Amino acid sequence: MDLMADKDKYQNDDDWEGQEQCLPKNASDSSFIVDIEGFEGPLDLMLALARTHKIDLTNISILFLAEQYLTFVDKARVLRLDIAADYLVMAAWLTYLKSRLLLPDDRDGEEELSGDELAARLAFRLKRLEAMRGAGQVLLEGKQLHNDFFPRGQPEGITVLRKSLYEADIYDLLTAYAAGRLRKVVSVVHPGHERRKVWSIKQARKQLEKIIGFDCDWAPIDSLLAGFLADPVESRTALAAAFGASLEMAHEGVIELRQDSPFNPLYLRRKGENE
Amino acid sequence: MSSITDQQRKLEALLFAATESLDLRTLLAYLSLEDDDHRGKIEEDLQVLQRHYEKRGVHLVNVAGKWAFRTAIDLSDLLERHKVVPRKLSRAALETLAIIAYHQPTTRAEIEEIRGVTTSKGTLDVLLETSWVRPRGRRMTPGRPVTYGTSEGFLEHFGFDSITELPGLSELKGAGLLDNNLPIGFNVPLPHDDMALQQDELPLEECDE
Amino acid sequence: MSSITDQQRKLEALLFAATESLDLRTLLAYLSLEDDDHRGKIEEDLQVLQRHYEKRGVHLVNVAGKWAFRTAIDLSDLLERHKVVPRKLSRAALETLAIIAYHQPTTRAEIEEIRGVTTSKGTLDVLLETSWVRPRGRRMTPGRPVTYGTSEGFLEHFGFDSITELPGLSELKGAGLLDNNLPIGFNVPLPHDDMALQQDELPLEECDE
Repeated sequence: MDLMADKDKYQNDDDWEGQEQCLPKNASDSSFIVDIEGFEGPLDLMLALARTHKIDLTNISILFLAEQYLTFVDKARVLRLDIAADYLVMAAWLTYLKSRLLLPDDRDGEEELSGDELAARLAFRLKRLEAMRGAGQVLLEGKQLHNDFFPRGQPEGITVLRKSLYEADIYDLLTAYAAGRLRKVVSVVHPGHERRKVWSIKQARKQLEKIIGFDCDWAPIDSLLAGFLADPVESRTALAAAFGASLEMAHEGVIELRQDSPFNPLYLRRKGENE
Repeated sequence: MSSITDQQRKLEALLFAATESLDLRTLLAYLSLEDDDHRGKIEEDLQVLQRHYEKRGVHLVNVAGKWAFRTAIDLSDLLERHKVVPRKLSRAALETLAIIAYHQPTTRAEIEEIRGVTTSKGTLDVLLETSWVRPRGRRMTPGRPVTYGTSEGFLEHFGFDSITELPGLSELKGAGLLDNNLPIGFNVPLPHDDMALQQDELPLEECDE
Repeated sequence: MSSITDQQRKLEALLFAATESLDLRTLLAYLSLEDDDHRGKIEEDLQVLQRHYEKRGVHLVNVAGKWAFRTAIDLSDLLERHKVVPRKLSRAALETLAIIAYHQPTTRAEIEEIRGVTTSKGTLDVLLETSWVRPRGRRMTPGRPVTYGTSEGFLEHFGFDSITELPGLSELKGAGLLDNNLPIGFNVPLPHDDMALQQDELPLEECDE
């Protein structure tokens, strides 16, 4: 199997020395420090390992890469306990992958992916990340504005002068006028300059008592009040108050009221002792 | 196409990217050329460039010994883009305009008395900006308040021949714009926008001493 | 000296004076020309100008469908002192930018899946701050994640006419590396930064209730 051949090949030139900035400088050195924090996640670590060991991601040398990863993480765990969980998750997954790759595939017809497919998927992810990393580098090295080419240093600029064009039509105008005026009229109460003359019931009774003679003859209320009804403003209040007062007086038994039928004149007379 | 030397290209790029006008000494320094030997050559190149650009939309100008690219002066109008933005008048402005139209000549205090609220300065400014409203003169009352009226522009915009065509009480009522339970004393005045000042108006300038 | 038409002078002046690159529609508006009738003529004039400037120290370039004058790239050394030293993007940010550019529209989860590591909020913020990256919309999947893409600023900064000019795009595509799944399917999506949302994208605001 190709994989094993690769593995042998890589084991031969197994040199950790001075390969990557973040990898241990010397595996045999006792001052060996695994700086796992220098890596941005398990994929990043794997890419670094692949570079260190010159693993060609296009070949299925994933098994070898997995072993390198597991070794690295193991060493790191010996020295440091605080390894981020995702490195450990990846380690567990790679152990599983290893077993799938090494054991004969006897899971025919199962839905699970085969070891080779899992390896291919991992290889793809690594290649994709590597490609994106390269793309970023290419972008960075490409021509950039303000660095390789420049815009004009003193652009005069094009100014946009905004002019407002107001819109309104005659309907708007009239509506506004009418609404404004009406609102004002409604909202403001004009107290009249002349105080309206209002008769109180008490006042009316006083008048009635004065007017109603002692002769005990029926007299229409209009004629009794004739002196006050000439003024249209005063007539209403006088009549209303007098009517009220007459009801009061009738209730007290001072006078009697008579009306032959609705809307006919109302007659009053003093209730005399002659009854 | 006129040919261009390498030096000229460099000058072009330098002057284009510069954030200020550049004098000869600065240009020479940017080109890493020792002073006086190249002075004459660079000056010549600048003149070649100046000639090249003189018929174009961009000119190479020399102001107070400093060189810079400038858009051609005759095209300066092009750099001012006029944009007309349609805007609606606010209700307050519309109401104020209507009051000015019907009650003109009228003062700010009168408008406020009719509207029942104080009129912000902005409202009158907006109306003056529409040029439908104009200050007419000053009322012959204490404080000499400015009187406002409508302009010819107002008549034009709203399509009236004369201000007397403004609908009166009965038309407003007919149009359903007025409540039928009108209070007594609600009337619509007869406006007039004669150019000539009214008897109780003074010219605007009168009080400006 | 090559002759120049009035229209070409105006275009020259506008593009020189503008603080940003201008598209055809804006140019037409500035020239007060109604759209489509003059479109072809203006395009022709722009090409005449482009040819005129191609040997000079300043070039007329068309980036992201917009026109602008820029100094010739080969003179970049001369303009050393104008160089704006960009805040260096972290490796994580650069990687994320590349993923967004090549895989757009893409979500944060997809970026994390490609990078194999969670993306800190800061990384995306830095990219949004450069204004090379913009939130586009929301993916029509559970959680309605925001989709990211590149902006016109990205094209302008890196001098691409369109996103399809991204370096190595076809190679990456051929290798299936732009597909988010295993390269079993052959339908490899091309990145696109169209303003219009994709079929599986919703407007950003949609979920903001």
